[in-house]
Order: sequence, then C-alpha cells, then structure tokens
Amino acid sequence: MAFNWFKYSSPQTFYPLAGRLVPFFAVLAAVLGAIGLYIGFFVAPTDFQQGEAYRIIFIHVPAAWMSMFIYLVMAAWAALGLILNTRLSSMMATALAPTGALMTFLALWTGALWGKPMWGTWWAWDARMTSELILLFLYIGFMALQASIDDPRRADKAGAILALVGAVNVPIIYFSVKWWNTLHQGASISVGRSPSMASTMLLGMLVMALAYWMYSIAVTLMRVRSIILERERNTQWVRDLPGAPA
Amino acid sequence: MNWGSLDQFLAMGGYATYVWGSYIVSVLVLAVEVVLLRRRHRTLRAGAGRSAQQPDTVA
Amino acid sequence: MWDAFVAVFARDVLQAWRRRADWLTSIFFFVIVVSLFPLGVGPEPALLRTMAPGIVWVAALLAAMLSLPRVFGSDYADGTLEQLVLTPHPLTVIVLAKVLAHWLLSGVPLALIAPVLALQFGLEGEPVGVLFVALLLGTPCLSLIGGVGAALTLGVRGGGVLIALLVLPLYIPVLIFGAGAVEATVAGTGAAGHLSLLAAGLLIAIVLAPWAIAAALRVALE
Amino acid sequence: MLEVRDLACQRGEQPLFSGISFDVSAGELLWVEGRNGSGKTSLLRILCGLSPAEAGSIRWRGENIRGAREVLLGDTLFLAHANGLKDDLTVVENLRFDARLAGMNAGADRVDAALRACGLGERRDLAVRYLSQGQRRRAALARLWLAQSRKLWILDEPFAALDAESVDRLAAHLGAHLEAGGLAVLTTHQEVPLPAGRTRRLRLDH
Repeated sequence: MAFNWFKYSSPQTFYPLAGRLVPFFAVLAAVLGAIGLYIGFFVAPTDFQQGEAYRIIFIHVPAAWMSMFIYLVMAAWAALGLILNTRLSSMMATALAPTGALMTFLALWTGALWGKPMWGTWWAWDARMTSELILLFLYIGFMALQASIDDPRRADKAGAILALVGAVNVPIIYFSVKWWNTLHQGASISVGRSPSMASTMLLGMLVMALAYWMYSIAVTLMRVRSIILERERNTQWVRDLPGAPA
Repeated sequence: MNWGSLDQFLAMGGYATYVWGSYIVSVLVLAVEVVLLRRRHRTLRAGAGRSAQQPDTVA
Repeated sequence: MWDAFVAVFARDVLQAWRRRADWLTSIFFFVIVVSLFPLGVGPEPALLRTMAPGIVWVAALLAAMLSLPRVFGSDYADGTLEQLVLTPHPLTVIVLAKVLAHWLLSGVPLALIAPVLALQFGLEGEPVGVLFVALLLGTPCLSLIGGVGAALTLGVRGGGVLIALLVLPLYIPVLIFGAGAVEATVAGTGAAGHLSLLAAGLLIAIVLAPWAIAAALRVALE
Repeated sequence: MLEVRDLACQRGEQPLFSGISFDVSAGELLWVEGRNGSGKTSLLRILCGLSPAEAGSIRWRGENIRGAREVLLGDTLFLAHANGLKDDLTVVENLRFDARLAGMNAGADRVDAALRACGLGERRDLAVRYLSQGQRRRAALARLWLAQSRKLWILDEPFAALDAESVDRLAAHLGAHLEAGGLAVLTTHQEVPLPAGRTRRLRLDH
C-alpha cells in the first residue's frame, strides 16, 4: 500500500489527524444512532413473548459486543506497542480501556434491567453475564495498574503485558464459566434471544452496534488526543499549539 | 407504527422502568464521557498555552 | 542452565527457611479463613458439605495471593533481581525456579493441610483425596499466574492491593475447575474431567507464564 | 572493545543526556563523572543492557548488544548501587550463589580467598544483616575477586562506604584487572587513586 502508515504513527502528526477524524465518526455515530433507535422503536414489531421489554436489546447487545471487541483491539494495540515500541499504539490501548469498561458496565446494567422483567431477577449467574462481570474486573485491573505507575513508558509496557495475559485468559475464563454454569443446573436460565427474531429487530440491533462502534472510535480518538498532550507537554510542538482550541 | 399515542410510547407496554431505565442511563453515561473528555482536552490546551510562557516548569 | 535453575531454587528455599515465620503466616491465614466460614453461615452439616470445596478453594486463592509480593519483592529491594536478570542464562529458567520455590513453600503446604480442614466440613473418603490432587494441580497455576501479577506490580504504588485486583480475576478458571472437581466427586459424577482440565491449564501456564513474568521483570527494572 | 555512539537517555519524559560517544578498549578504565541526577547510573544500566537507550548504539566486541545480549552478559560484571546481597543468608552463601549463577563453579577455597582479599575472612559465616554498610559493600565487591574471567566491569559507586584501606585494595585490584587486559566503567564521587595512564574521563553534565 502506498499509504505511509509510519508517518501517522508519530503523536505529533496523529494529533491533528485525530482532531479531524473525531467529528466524522461522531456524526456517523449520531446518524446511525438515530436510524437505529427509529428502527428499534418504530419499525421493529412488539415481541410476542417479551412484549416491549425486549427493546433493551438494541442497546444491550451492542454494548456487550463492543465491550469484548474493545478488549481485543486494546490488547492488539498494546501488543503492537510492546513489539514495535511505537508510543502511539500504547496510547491507543490506554485510551480504549475506559470506554471498554464503560461498555461493560452498560452491558451489565441493561442486562440487569432486561433480566428483571423477563425472568424475575436482576442478576443471574449465567455464563455470559458472569464473563461480562469478569471482563469488567480485567478492565479495572488494567486501568488501576497503569494509573499506579508514574513512568508512562513503564505503564505502557506493564499494561501491555497484562492486556495480553488477559486476552489469552478471556476464552479460558469464558469456557470455564460456561462449564461451571452447565454443571449447576439449578441456577441456570437460558439467556437467549427468541429463536424467531424478526428481521427488522436484527437490523435495528446491527445499526445500533455500528453506532456504538463509531461512538467508541470517536471517543477513543478524543481521549488519545488528551493523552498525547499530557505525555508530550514538554515538547516544542505542544508548546507551539494555540492555547485554546478553535 | 407501533404506538397509538405518546402515552403508549412512554408506557412501553408496562415495562417503562426497565426500558427507559436502560436507555436513559446509557445515553447519560455516554454523554457524560464525551463532556468529560472535551473538558479534559480543553484544560490541557489551556495548560499548553501557559507552559509556553514558563517553559521550565517541571510537572 | 540447569545449574542456575537449581542454584536459584535452592537459594529461595534456604532464604524462606531462614524466614519461615513469614510463610507459616500465610498457611495459618488459610486455616483461619476456612474456619471462619462455619461461624458465618452456621453449623448445618449438609450446607457445610456443599460449601466446603468452594470455601477451601477461595481461601487457597487468597492465601496464595497473600504470599505473592514475596516472590520478587525482596530481590527487587536488595538488588539481587538485577543480578539475576544480568546472568547469561535465559530469564525464563530463573523465573521458573523462583515460581517452583514459591509453589513448594505456599502451594504444597495448602494441599497438605486442606484434607484436615475438609474433615471440619464433614467431607470424607474420596472427595478428600480429590481435593488434595486438585490443589496439587491447581496451586502451581496460582503461583504461575500470580507471578505475573507480582512482577507487574514491583515497586508500584499500592502494590499489595493491586496484585489482588490483577490476579484474582485470572484465578477464576482454576477456582472453577478445582472446586468443581471436588463437587463432582461428591455428586458421584467423577472428577476426571475437571482434573484433566486443571492439568491442561497447568501446562498452558507453564508454557506461557514464564515469558510474561520475564518480560514484566525486565520492564520493572528498566 | 566497547564502542558507544550517540547515546541518549530519557527518564520519564525528562531528557537526561544525549549525543554521548566513547570507546573503551582493553586495559582501559572509563570514569563517568557528573552531578547527582545527571544520568550516571542510567548510563551504566544502559551499558549492561538493563534499560533501553532512547537513541544510539552500543557495540561490544564489534557486535550491537541489542542482538547479542548473551555475549555481553557473559563478559560483564555489574555492581549496582544496591549490593545485591540477601540479608538472611551468610556472606559465604551469598557469594557461592553468585559464583554458581555466573557459571563459575568456584570451590570453597576460591570463595574463601576472595573473602580474605576483602578483609571479610572471619565474617564468612555471619548473616549479611549483621554487617555494617562498609562490610556489606566489601562483601558485594568480593565478586570482583571471584569473577576474574569477566572482562568488562561496570561499577556504580564501588568506593562508597569503604574505609581507606579497602579503597586502596580495590584500586590495586582494578589496576591488576586492567593490566590483564580487562575493561572497567565506573562512577565515583571520591578522589580515588585510579590507575594512572589507563583512566579516561567522561563528564555527563554538559
């Protein structure tokens, strides 16, 4: 590819580039979100089993997907930063973590609010919800580790090692929790979508997932811009920036 | 169209607490994240201008 | 290389022997935590019997975690860790020796004491044996995974609590398979599946964890 | 044998030094000078491969140490600011462990000889925790008498906390090491009788 990737891997060139990309992804997120909500509330029919409560899936499933996807992306950026020693990759990993944790929280919150009317309990030790909870712990561990190391380079590398160990562990954790869940039949409730899902429901969910995805990109780019400014505050180019944003 | 009136829409077939509880919290959380990030960036930019006048400050 | 492995292992064991009070503390911690549960949930024998595997395993997790800061902490403080990193031997071999010493000093005693504690909970016969085997297979995993957390938090603010945050979520599969093995025996479905999964987990941990620990140690010393 | 080109180092986000170049050949000693915080310790740690350099290259025996760490480590003896001794082990146990780890199967007599050379002969079976600061430093320095096969000595403040007699003994030992074609890089704040004619200086705080 003729595109010079390495040119943009320097924080100094990436900072303005990210600044130009943020509005693009933000608008995309807003438009997709509006379309998704319209489909979700006005096009998709009422579910004959779950009534209107099922409409929570339009924000629950995208949040759950993003929470897992962001962890993988975060681990990938962290690994890249560890191997190639590119500072920007590590900054991307650091910037992704809070958004990932937020998505995990939202997935748990909406899951609880969906669970209460559907099977009469806020929390079930179901394989998926338990894994989601553990994922939240992993995000918190990553952020706590990075926050408690003063030297940003050491924080980057330590975080990267932890993220990779976590990424290896996530499938093992999921498998073990699933195994544990099937053995304890008493507590198990099948948290599944109804088998015959109307195609408009699926469409609404996919559009909302795209909106969440675009939102995550926009927010991560915003955060990485702040991180760049914090880390590079002693460099000339940051000092030369106009004091207040345009 | 699923809803006859605004009231019906807000009632969500009796599941209002759960549906709107999910949506409002989600929107709020996402919006707060954006607001906090904008504020963080703005303070940093203002700080960048200040440290230009005192280049020797070590944080 | 083998010589370095033996030297590090022997030194850590000797060092621990000179400081045996430290290691006895975490073993007594294990005993006390396990004994607290009946006081908390009541002496109902049937309830205690169902809860026993989980309680013993959770207490083992906590006890193993408590002793983690010692694995690399004193070496980091007195400068021996630098000397270890600067030998021409692969760091993974040295790491493995240290983790093996940690397991011998923290994991093995837990496995030896656990059958006695199981009697407190009315477990007898085969489940006790399975508990012993499961702990023997599971505690080395705890030492290996915990070693990563210990290496990552070297010299870091609030290291002790941070280790718990990093390591406990990663311990979950060990907890599930370890406690599950005993429960399955009690239920009469056989523990072979659980135990072989624990063994598989141990193999994965032996292959991967030393790399992660070595990398984390290098980062800590930069 | 040791060639350093355009070395730069950063601590956190603060640049410490940059553009450092020097050569040390067999039989030479490099005395690294500088204020506190000028990066002396960081330089030594970069030289033995503990920390990565921000920029620049280090070649040992003509090979970049980034690719040939084992070669460098097999030739190097690094003595850090911390003594690297276990408080609970005796002096002789500590030394024997170091020797074994370094792959020198030093017999008991060699360890004893090294301890006697540092004036610790009668304290060999004392746990390190009962030693004074100076005695600890001497115990750490006893490695220099054990590891004569190591060509490159990197010593961070080796003379700190030593009495006059020990300073002279160490200086003489350093001289013998250089005489035998060894190399040394060290930092020190004291005016010590370093072997004349073989010593070069590097100031870090310009």
